[in-house]
Amino acid sequence: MHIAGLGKHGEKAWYQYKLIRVYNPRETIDMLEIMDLLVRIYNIFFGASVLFLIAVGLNIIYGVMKIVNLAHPAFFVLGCYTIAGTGMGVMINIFGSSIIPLLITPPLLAAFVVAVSSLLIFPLFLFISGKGDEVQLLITYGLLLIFEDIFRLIWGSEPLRASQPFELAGSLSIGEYLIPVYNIYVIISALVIALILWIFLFKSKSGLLLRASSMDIEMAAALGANVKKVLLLTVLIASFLAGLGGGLFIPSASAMLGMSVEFLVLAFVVVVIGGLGSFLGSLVGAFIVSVLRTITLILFPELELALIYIVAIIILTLKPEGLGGGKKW
Amino acid sequence: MLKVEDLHLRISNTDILRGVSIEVEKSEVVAIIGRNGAGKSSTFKSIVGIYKPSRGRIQVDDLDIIKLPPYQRVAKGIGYVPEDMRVFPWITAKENIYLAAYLSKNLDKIDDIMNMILTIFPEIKNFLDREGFYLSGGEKKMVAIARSLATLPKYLLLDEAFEGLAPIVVERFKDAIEMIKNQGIGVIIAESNVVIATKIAEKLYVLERGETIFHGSPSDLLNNQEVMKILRGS
Amino acid sequence: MSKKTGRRDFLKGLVSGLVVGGIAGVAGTEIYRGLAPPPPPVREEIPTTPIKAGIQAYLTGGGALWGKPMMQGAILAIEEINERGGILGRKIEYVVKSETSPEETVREYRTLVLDEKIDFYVGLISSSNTPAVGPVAEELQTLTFFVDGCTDFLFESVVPDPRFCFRITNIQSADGVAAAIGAIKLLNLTEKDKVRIAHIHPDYAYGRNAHAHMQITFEKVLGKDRVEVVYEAFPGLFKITDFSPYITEIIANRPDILASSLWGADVVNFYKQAIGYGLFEKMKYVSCIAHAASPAEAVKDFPDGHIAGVHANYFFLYPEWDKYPINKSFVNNYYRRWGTYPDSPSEGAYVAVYLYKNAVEKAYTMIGRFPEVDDIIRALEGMTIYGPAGPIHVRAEKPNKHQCYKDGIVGISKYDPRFGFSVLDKPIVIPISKITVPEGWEGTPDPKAGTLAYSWIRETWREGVVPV
Amino acid sequence: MVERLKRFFGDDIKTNFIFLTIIAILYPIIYVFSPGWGVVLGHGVTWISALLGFNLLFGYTGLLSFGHALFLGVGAYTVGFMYKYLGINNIELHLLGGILSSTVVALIIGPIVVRYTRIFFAIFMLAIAQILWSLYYKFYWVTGGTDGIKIPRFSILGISLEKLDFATYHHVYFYFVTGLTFILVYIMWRIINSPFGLTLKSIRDNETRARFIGVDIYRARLYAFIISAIYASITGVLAVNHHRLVTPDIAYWTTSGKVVFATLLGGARIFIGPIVGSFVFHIIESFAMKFIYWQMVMGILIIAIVILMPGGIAHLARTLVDVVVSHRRRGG
Repeated sequence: MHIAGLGKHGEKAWYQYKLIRVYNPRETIDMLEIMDLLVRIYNIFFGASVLFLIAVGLNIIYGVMKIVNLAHPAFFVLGCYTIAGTGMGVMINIFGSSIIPLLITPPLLAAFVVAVSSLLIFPLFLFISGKGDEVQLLITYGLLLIFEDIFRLIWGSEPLRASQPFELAGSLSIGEYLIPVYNIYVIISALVIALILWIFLFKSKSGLLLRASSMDIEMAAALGANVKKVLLLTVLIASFLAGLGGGLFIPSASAMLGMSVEFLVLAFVVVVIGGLGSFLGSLVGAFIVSVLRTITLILFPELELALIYIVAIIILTLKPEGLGGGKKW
Repeated sequence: MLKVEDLHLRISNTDILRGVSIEVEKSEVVAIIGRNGAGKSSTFKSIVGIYKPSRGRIQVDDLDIIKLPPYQRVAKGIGYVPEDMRVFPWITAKENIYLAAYLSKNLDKIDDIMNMILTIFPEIKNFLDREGFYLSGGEKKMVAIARSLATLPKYLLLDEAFEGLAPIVVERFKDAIEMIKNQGIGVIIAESNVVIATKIAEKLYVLERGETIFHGSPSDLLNNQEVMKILRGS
Repeated sequence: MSKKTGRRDFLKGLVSGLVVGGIAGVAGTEIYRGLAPPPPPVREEIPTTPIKAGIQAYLTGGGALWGKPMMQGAILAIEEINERGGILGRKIEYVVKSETSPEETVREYRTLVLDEKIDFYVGLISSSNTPAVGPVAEELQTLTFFVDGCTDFLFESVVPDPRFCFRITNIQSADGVAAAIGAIKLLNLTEKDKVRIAHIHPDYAYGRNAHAHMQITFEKVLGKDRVEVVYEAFPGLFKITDFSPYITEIIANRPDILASSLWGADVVNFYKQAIGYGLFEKMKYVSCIAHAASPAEAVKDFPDGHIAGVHANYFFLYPEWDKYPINKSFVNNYYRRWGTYPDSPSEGAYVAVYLYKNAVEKAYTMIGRFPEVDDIIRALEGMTIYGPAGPIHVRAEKPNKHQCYKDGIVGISKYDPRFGFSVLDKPIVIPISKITVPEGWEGTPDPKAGTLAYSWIRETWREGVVPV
Repeated sequence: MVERLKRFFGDDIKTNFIFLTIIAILYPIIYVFSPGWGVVLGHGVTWISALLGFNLLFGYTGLLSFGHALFLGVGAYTVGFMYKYLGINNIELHLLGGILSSTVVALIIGPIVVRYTRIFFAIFMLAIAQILWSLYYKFYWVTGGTDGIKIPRFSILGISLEKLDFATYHHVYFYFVTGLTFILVYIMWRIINSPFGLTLKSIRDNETRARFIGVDIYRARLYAFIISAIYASITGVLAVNHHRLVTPDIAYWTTSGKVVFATLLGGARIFIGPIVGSFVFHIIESFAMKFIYWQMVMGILIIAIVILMPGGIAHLARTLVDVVVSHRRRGG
């Protein structure tokens, strides 16, 4: 059998694969099934990492400011666009194709850009903190719409990619399996970010202030906390994390208009499952949503989206504060 | 001296305060008496800066603080213990105190502060590492006062300090207030119970419908039938 | 009656003669010489007011890879016509609106007709949108050229007897069938004992149709018991940015081929991520559509050696430029105007505008005044013109009345350093008459797949025989 | 005089009827000049029912539902299924079906969700709405997925409208819906000014006190929830008969956002608010859609309106009357 244009490596793999299937079915299949499972788990971790990076910022903002920030995923997408639209090109000009700087600098650049941009809309956050839920929902929804068109205005309407790090990092072959190295990098980075964030929140003075403010910001103020500074810190941290997430995520996907809303829907479920305003909840929730998505894709694809909402509702009914322990962070 | 003059406050078209005036010296215990809704808590919240009065003056040692945001008033020496204590529930008692010291930039003196607190409330040592949520009412009260003391205030506002406490515990707190007073701190207590107030305070103010209708010594008050009648609510 | 038969005979000759041999056979120096003779001298005053065209295209989101070239194709045609003095001396103006979800697309369409008062309409990519707009177009009685939105449902069940709607692109069944036949021929699948197939298609009319038509073709041509479906997934259109869970599932089920109709941003995301998982080395990817639009962006470094479909429509390298100058000049003009190479949606929109022009001129020669909508429609029905992709014919009778037909083309993906992106190599041309429901066929749509083409293939094709 | 004027601008049933009558008189005139804006008015009148229902829950009961698209979706898909599987296109049967199915849905989820308030209620409603949305979206062979279900023109009392031309059909639709809206407005007015309505308001203003004086809060909220659901589903039924297309969009959370915004724009807590809001919202939306960057225009408008006009149009009108009257009095 002739396969046109496969390239040497490809053709070899194609034949190898056929040979294994034909001559040694029993043993290899067991091994392969284990591998399938491992790759699925690996995928779950990747999905959870991305969701965590979005949801944790959403949670921090809700925790301290009591705002369900519908525009938060737009921060994440702004990070994506910063890199896919501009940043990656700049980085490649500077670093060429050396992989390490291309892995590290884009997320940091994105985080910086997003955090600085969040300063511009900070007065709006200041305005809505303490206002009614409906006002907060509408204004952050308005922001989400504006962000979408800002992306279009600056970077155009076509999907943008920044896949160089993804491609340069290549794939790791385990047996006959290939898994992209970049995704491993994302998982590890998310873990490191979670760890640093945990240390900040639970071991630092500012972290203590943030946690106390999330419990009772008025009292924190009566004890001498500058509320504006606390809120600023909150928005900066949340947007920094979102930018970091966007910069990390984008090389493995493409920046697309309308992405914010897709992520909002998922991040929102993460937050509901994990518990509003809970750090631990973001981790738990991200993981659960990722597992649910993978399972439904295998077993009942029709329920892919419904199932995560059903789980969210069950958790809301049984434990309205979420699985992450609610106010405890 | 903490001096409140002619304070007016309006919240959503309702007059909450209509000319409240209070004076507190250092090392003095003053009580503000009034029925529920008379405006005691609102007066406190106006002094702390949670509410923005429409008219009037608030001075700490001849310095006008009415324009300052709450966190700057703390630096000027206003300490506040709200009615429901509002001890942060998910951090430990120690962290509550520690945070207050950090916020008022007294972290370098944290050892002295802890000493002072432990002399006034030795019991606190037993539950320093317990989270606020798991403290009993009396314990919460101690932590709330200790937390406020950690900001090294000149004037301490205690809203309903003795509400819901057993008589023995009330005695315990009376001693504590005495000790705080002896540190040179002016203590203002909002209280609806006339008996307790007259026992603790050297000077009394009576609020009714957002107005100061009486000020003077405990014996003056007990002799003033008119005011006592209002306070009894008849 | 005799007139009808005459036309049908003529068409038969046309389709089998011109269409099959058209690509090599026809040469013309001037773009678009319709079949009609040049117009006679003016008999009645032609208004000088401009003709107004409405264009509706995806301008944002995952569909922009298609919407933008479509808009550019239409604008290029309008500018060319205006440069040469317009249609019968009338210049064309245009308004652009954006294509989004069905509901909003319909609303924008209404605005174009009711407020902008357009004379004709060119637009739409999505198969969700054409069935939504189609009935509205009939109701508002506006001459409407759908560039794409190729679902068989449109002219089979939604608007079975259209007056005002026309559709330029090849019908979906032709698209899916062409890709499957291309795969069978190019990958020599007939030599295999058993073929394991996985499917991934966007979750709406187009993806569902593509799934059905590719599957039935494989089953018919290879034999039902030699085909095994191991995995099927229908991710939402432009809803997924991370395809890794799908990719893992596909690989885990070990198919020989992966049949797919992902398009726009979806296909870009999918293949980029799939490379990382080594998907392309484990199976053959059979796409009916990946190379059809914005190839420079959509399939920049697409792996070599897979089945590259172009929506059974057009790829700018074919018909070969030296043998078919119409295509060469179109590619040149388009590149000069927009800086990119034309693709299936731009060719479609371009042809749509010229169809309108030719129909107006043809009607004018017959009635001697600037034609009304009905005259234009009469002129359009059964018309054949030469577009960049070769001859294109407007069907006049049911089923699929007002659907346009041209030969399908499928090839193998190959990176071309001249262009810097993946192109279509070793193309095979699949005569449209062999893969689509013939005019006048009286069957009923298949209850499961919902299309006539499905029934037609199931009932009339001989199992185990490659029809082309 | 002043009091009467003020009442007229807020809490008088006559104002609502006069407003609707003016729109109904203007409609054919506007349609002649621009059929597009006529269609926009059609949207406006269609949405009044849902906004009234939402306002009963939000403005009068204090429950912010961020998932009202749920009931619009129920109404819409009831119509879709009735046509697709039973071939029914009688609008009166559609309305009946919508009311029945939304009552059933409200009875199933209501007892659970009305236990929650504030943001939890909002989230709960959102999550449930999203479940139904994803079912509409994913079960392609039943619901048509994103392609939706196409329905023909409806018939009234067995009279088919299929043969009418476009303009006539739209007029028939508009006046049918306007007539229906008069009835719906009147019923809602009676509900809000009944003892039940006062109960709701007392719960909104002070839940603890209401409980103290012996109000069965749970039951009152549940009833309000069901009424609200029915009103929203009526808009669902009408809206898809207007578009003649049932798609999951109508059940998506952005639709819920529209409901919230339109109500706030008109003025929550004020009876006429949703009625004014429905028209103004659709006018604003159509205006924004004329721009290429319409999302940005819409976003800026939302933010500006929420910040500058927190009480909505009805509140603004009332304040203006206040100012003018007091100014005149001082001047005279």
